[in-house]
Amino acid sequence: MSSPITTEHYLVLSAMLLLIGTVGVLLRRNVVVIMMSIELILNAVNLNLVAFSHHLQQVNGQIFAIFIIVVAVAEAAVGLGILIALFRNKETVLVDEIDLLKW
Amino acid sequence: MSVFYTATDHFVLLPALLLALFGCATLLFDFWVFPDPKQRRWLLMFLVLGELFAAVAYWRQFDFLSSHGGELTAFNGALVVDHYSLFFHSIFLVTTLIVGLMSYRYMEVRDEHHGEYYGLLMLAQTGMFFLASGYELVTIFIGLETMAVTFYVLVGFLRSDKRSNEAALKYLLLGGLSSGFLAYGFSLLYGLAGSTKLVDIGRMAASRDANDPILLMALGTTAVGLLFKISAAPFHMWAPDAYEGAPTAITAFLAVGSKAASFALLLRLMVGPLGAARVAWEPILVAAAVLSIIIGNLAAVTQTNTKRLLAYSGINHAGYILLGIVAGNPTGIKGVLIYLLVYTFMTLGAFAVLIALTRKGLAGEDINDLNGLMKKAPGYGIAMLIFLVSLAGIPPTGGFFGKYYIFLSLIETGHYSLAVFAALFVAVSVYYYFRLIRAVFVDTEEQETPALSTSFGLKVGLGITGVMTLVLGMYPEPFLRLAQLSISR
Amino acid sequence: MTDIAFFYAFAALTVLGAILTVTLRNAIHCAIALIASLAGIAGLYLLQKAEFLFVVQIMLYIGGVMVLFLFVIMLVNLDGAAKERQYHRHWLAAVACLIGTGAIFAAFLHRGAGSLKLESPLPVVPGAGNVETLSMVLFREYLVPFEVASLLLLVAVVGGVMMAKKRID
Amino acid sequence: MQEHLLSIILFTPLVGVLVLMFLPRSQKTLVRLWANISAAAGLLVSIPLIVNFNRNADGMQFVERMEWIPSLGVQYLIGVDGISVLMVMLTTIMGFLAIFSSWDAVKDREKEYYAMFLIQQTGMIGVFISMDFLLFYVFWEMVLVPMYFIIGVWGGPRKLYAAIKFFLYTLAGGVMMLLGILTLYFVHFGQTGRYTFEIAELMKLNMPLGLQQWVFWAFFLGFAVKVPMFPFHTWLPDAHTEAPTAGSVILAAVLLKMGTYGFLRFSLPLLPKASSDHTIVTVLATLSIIGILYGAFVSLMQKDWKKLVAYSSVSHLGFCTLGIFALNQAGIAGSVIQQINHGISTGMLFLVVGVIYERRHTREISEYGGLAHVMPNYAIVFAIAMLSSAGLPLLNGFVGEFTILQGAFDANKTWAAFAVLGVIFGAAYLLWLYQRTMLGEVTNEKNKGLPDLNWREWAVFLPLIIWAISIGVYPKPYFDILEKPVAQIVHRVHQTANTEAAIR
Amino acid sequence: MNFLDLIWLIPILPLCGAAIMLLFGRNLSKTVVSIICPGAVLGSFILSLGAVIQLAGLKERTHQVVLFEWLPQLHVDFGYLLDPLSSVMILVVTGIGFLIHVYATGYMAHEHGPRHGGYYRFFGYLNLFVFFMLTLVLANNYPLLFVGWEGVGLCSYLLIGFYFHKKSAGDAGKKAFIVNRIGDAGFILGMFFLFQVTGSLRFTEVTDALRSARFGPEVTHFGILSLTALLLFIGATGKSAQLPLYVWLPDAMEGPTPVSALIHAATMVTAGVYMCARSNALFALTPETSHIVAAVGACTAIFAASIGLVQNDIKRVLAYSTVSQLGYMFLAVGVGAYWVGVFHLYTHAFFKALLFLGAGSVIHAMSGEQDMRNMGGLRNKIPITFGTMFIASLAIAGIPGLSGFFSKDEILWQTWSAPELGSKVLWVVGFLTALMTAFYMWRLMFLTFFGEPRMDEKTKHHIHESPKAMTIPLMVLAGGSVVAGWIGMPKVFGENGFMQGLEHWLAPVFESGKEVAHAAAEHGAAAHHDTTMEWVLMGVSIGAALSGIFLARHIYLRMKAEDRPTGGFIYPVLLNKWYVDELYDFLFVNGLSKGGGTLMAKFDTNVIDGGVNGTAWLTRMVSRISMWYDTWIVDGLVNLTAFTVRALSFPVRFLQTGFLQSYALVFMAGVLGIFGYFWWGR
Repeated sequence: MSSPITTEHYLVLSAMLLLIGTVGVLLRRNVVVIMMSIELILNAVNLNLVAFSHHLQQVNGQIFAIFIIVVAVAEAAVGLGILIALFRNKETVLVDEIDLLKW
Repeated sequence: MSVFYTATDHFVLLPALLLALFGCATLLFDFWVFPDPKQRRWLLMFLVLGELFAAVAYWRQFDFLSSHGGELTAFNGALVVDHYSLFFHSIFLVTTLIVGLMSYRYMEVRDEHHGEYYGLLMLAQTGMFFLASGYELVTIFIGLETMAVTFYVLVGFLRSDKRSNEAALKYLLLGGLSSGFLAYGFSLLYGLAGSTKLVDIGRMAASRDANDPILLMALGTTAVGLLFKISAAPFHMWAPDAYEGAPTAITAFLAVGSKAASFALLLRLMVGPLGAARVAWEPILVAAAVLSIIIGNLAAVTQTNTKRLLAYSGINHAGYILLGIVAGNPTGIKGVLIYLLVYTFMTLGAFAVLIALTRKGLAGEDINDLNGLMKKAPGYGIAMLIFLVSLAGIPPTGGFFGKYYIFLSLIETGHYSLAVFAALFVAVSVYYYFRLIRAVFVDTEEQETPALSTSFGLKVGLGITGVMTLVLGMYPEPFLRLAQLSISR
Repeated sequence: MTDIAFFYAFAALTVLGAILTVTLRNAIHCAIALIASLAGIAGLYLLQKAEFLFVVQIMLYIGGVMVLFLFVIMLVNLDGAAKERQYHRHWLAAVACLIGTGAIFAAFLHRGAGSLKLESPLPVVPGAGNVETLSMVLFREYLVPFEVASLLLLVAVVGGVMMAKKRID
Repeated sequence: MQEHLLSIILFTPLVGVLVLMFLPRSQKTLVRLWANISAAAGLLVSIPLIVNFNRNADGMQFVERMEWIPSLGVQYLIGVDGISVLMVMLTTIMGFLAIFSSWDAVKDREKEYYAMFLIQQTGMIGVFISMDFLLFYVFWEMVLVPMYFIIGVWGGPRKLYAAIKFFLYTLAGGVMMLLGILTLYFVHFGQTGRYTFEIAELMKLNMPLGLQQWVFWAFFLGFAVKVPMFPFHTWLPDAHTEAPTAGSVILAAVLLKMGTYGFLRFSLPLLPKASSDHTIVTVLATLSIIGILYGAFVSLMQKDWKKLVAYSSVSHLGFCTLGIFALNQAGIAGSVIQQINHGISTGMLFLVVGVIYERRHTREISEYGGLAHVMPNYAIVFAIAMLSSAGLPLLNGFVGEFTILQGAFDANKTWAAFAVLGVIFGAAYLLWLYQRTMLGEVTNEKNKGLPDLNWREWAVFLPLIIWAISIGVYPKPYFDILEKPVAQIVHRVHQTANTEAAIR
Repeated sequence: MNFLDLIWLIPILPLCGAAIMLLFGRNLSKTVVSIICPGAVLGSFILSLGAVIQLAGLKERTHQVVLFEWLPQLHVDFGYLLDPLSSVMILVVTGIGFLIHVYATGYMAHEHGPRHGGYYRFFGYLNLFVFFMLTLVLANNYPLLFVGWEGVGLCSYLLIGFYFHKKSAGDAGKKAFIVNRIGDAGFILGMFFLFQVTGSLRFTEVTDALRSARFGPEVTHFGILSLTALLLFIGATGKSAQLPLYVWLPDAMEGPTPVSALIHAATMVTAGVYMCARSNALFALTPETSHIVAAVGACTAIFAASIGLVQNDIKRVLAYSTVSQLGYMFLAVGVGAYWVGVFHLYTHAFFKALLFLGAGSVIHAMSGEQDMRNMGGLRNKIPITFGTMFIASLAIAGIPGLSGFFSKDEILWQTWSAPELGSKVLWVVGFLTALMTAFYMWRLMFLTFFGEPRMDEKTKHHIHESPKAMTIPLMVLAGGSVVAGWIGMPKVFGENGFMQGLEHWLAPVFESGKEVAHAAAEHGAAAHHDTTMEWVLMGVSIGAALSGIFLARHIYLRMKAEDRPTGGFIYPVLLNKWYVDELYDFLFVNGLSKGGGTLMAKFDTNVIDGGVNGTAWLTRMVSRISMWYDTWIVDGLVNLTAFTVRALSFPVRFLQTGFLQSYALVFMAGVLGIFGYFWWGR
């Protein structure tokens, strides 16, 4: 079976997703959106893994992807917890207003 | 495939199991038994006990390796215990123990003394375990993330302190970004090798051209993720902020434990499986090392916050350690190990003094807060002197031997210009370390401040680190042997 | 051919959703766009015979994580934030940097297109279903990470709770 | 006892520090007393060394060898030859006098002060007796820290600047030297397959000239900063000026000698080809001569008493290095003797400044004048110190300078001609200083009632004066003790140069 | 008692005296001091006398005592050598030294420093000086000679600056020391050359080596030996105040008068002559250098004498006179007549010491006044002083029968008869100097002792003859000034063991000089026996002396009443009445303010002193530049580095803006960097 959709297609898509995620991290001021962007990046990784997994006819990649999801979940949970704690103290979710620590 | 879970597996995993067990137990006990913050000091006993058990387990492993030689692999090669990993495990163990010992008074002062704290310390250590012992990408990654996520929490542990929140958030967001890159790199490595095992990846890297674009992509993104963890420039930006905002004990833990664990991984990856691609990564590490040394030193020069200063100093040290990896020969690797060992003690010690400075209503983070320390508490003053002199790399302290090994390896491998560069920046670093020394010894306190917040644990920690810093400088032989043992396969 | 159609459809959904996630003003809209994107990815999983992952993506990610996000968004009340400037001040530099990175990534992928070719296409192993194979491999080869993941989640729970809970004392 | 004599000498001050740490801070007299006892003990235990030293034997004596870091090939290897013996004696004597002279001068934080001096004492002795390069380096750097504190805590108004400047300069040089050491280490490994830092082993190396030159310059940076040779000297006036009296004394008398000692012990024997290389010798000699003249010129213009003395050190040390790079028996032997002389005379000059500084708390030359009326004994002591520094015959300075000049003359007549000019200027700035401070009318009211030297000050000066005169009148024992080791160095340098020439 | 083996004790005795004075002198009474110090010198004198007498009995007339090895690198001992030359010197030093010590006990009786310590210290220094001087002359090698050489310089410094509360005294002392040091530099280099050529620095060995070795012209004619000799001579010019390094000596008169007598007339300043005489073997080998020595000596002689013509300070006249007489000695050495140089040294010691002591006595009587214009008519008030100084003045002027005549005449004769081309010119110079010497000395005498008293009433009232302690040495020296020359009479007076005693005595030391001189030119030897010429020249020089004296008498005794109605002396008036000769005319034609002598004096202050000051200024400039260089360039570079580090620190620090996304941007820049490197760098 030679599908015209090759692994490279997925790689390109993954790279695009990675880039878009990075764009979000770099540009958006809203912390929540930045966290979502990180989710995007991790999903890009997953896309890669699944594509390779398919390519190699293995399931190892998929298992890796599951772990990535776990990590994403954990980071999101902790991140949102931290955000709430911060929000309690500072009443803002805009990153460029969070600049007590500098220089 | 027939045997699912062997005795070897158990033997290898045992320390991690113990740590996790005691960590979880601490979490549980905190909920049930110690409602009063004062009593929570007892939870430290869990940590100490856990570490003791783990130490015994490590000792058994060491014993086994010494008699049988080689290494132990477990879980189909997912975990490895060799002298190398044991070396790092002991660093983690000592670090966690000392951080635990010197924490409780500090956390009480900061009104955030919770049982979770000790549990999280141990869970972070468990994560580190997998960084040093993991021999498979998924294990490594999940270990790394366990450590990282724990640190996010720990950095933000002072919930009511805006700075702590901010530090945690910054660390988390940048950490997430870097984890993404690291994971991306790992995924490419997996795709190229068709396996997540480092052995296969090594085979793959050896068989492929070093200029293979996908391999380079994998290498680049992996390097980014790891350089971030060791806070090497230009991926260091989180460090000063996270260090400053975090509770000082956690800063120490972050500066030492996290960095050592990441170096354990970086060294294992770069010199082991990716060693074949040395031509590709060496210039990157050189650049990162040089940048780290420059930025770490320059930024520290005018710094007035001690924790930030030590953060920059940590960046600088990361640069030096990277140079050992750049040299890459046995001397260099031994140098990395010795340097990390020394770095552990001297940095922990320096932070211990800072912890003692943190009193009710006094952050103790400004350089001026060190003023007159020698008069106020000569023991602490002398200890600080030892640590700072060691950080500056002046004999007869351990710091000298760390730097010495780095120079040694650079010269041995013909990196003369790097050696000269590194040597020159030693002088720059002296400039700011001695500013601290000057504060401790020469300057006088302007107004009377409350007594230092010391505790038995802190004193023990200070004693261990101080003595070890000196011993490493005056009689490093046993440790050199250990390092030698660690790199011999 | 359906493969192609589905691929491009899901890919479009994914990319579009992603773009919207990072551009939309209102955080809730962003979250919804992200859900769309994640759904697209889930579809792509399906295309690649990763059924288990498909389910995980839908249930855990879209059902769990995103709800968490939405919950937080509600909690911290981002209405004010939505009216603010959305992009960082140094957006130009960031964009330049990103374009550069993107270009280089593209170049690398383009150049490396051939290097992924396997010597011989692997035979498709029929046999056991995806979930079954997955579990076999997971519990045999990835037992350690699996256990550690539980620790990770424990930390996340403890940490999340600890961070989010109000101070009592 | 005999076989561990050097270790005993080395660690006596350190033991003193250990005990000192347990003395109560408030018992100031006790602290002082104990520090003096420790220093005196350090001096006493070093006397058997000079008594039992066999001046007719080749090579090292009192050698002690112990593995220290076997995996690096580092040993605890100490021993002395004639040069080292003299340096050790200089250290113990000057160290004791420096501590003794601080009795009244230091009034706060005595405990730390004396501890620093004693630690430094160990470091300095260690430098002079280490026969293992790494051990040497460890001691070399170890000396820096106490000196930093001595200047930085008990110094003058700009003490911190001076202290860190001192530290940075010497450290930067030292690190470069370390790189040189490591290069040698690896070359040795490459040639013999054995890792060692033992100097005797490293001397067996056969290195090509190019490599030797590189290593030489690395060493040069380390030693030249310490000496200090001409372009690296600027830390010295600051450090000297700001240091407390005893600190200046030790700095001038012993610390600077570490640099010249380094040249003698390491640069010349280990890198004979580079050391006899025409370009290097010319550069070094030129720098020395510039240093001689430059130090003298700058001294002429100083308004600060102590700074003047400090700059005079630059000039005198120029003689020492010139003697070394004359590369002949007279030059090197003269250089070593001049190093001791400089220790004595400049030490005395700093003590002289210290005496008056203690009374008046200013070092501006213009503040003084006519002190000879008020303090006649002081004036006599100062005169002797000044004359010994200016190289008046029958005092110590002459013997050294003259022998160095002879060596320089043998090596190159032009050098001698220029160096002789330094003798002239040397007299000029010192006499002018003497005239401005001691002679004339007492112009400043504040100087009218100054007390003359007390017995403790006399006790410090008297041994130095006697020493100065004894060297000036009968320097033969010093030459005798130096003959063998210097001959060895000269032989080594010239042998290599000759074989080199023969091959060409 | 074997005095010869005790010669080491000769210098040690004064050293002990000095040590006692400097260590314990504060607690001793003046009487004790006055006994110990002259006593020590007297002891030395007795020892010297004994040793010299025993030396005469020895066959080879040299004796060495080596105490211990001193500078092994140069194979130099701490050893003493007694031979005819040094025997003359030690007798002069101890003998005249003793007299001056005795004189000083009287002279310094009222003079002590602001604190009462001055007296003992003065004698301590004086004894120390004698020690060094004896070391100088007794040394058996050059470096040890140099010890004394430097030591006497030091004592000179200390004694000139004895009135250290006077700034001028301190300045003068410093000047003396530094100018001497310049000479010393030459001396040191000269020694090294000598060591290189001969392989030794012991006098005996050097002399043997130079005499036995056959040096080619490449080393003797403008060669290395010429250079060596020249360098040694430069050393001598410094110590013996020759052109151009003489400037310190007139200033040195700031010191107490006994010091001037002892150091700046009788002993120390002659050390250069002694050293050149000691090195006669070397100078004999190097004719060019000898010419230079002779020329410099002659020039100095006339130059200093011309300045002496117009000086008003009594001690300054004597100082220039000393310089001038030293020039004579070098003239003698330069023409190869070494023994004559030593002869003049020896006679000069007597009469010049006497003149200084007499001047001291005058000053003593005048309550410290030194300007001759304020003196006059003292001869009756202080007759002993006058009498003795009268004898000395006759001696220095060259009146036959007195010591100065014999030595000076011998110098002029030796110059005339020297084989070299320019010797006649040198003779003319020497002759003119003799004329001027007589003139200025007698000018001094007439202004001081004759004519009307010109001092104010108060001073006049105080005038009194000096105490015995001062007058007795004067008388002894006066005796010496008369008879000292009798052992060196010209051969034309008849050859006789006693009359040419000195020449014979010194012959072993200088035989080489003669040898070479004889070998170099036979006709010179022939000229030596031209007795007629010798008589003629003797007559000419006597005439010069007499005319000088009478000229002075005319001007300063006779003309005074007529031509100085207002009390000031105006030379144009003198000039209009008396046209004497070209020199006289030239010297006084435009009066004192524009006179030639003044010109010379001006030259002295502006050019020579200016040169010294200019050097000082240059030195100051150089040192200022050096310091500037130090602070701004060397330090500046370092500070610049430090500043750069600090300056760079800020941008690096402020990169840390606190904004998360800036961090992420840097992060991405790093990523871009890595991939950029991968793409382009590889």
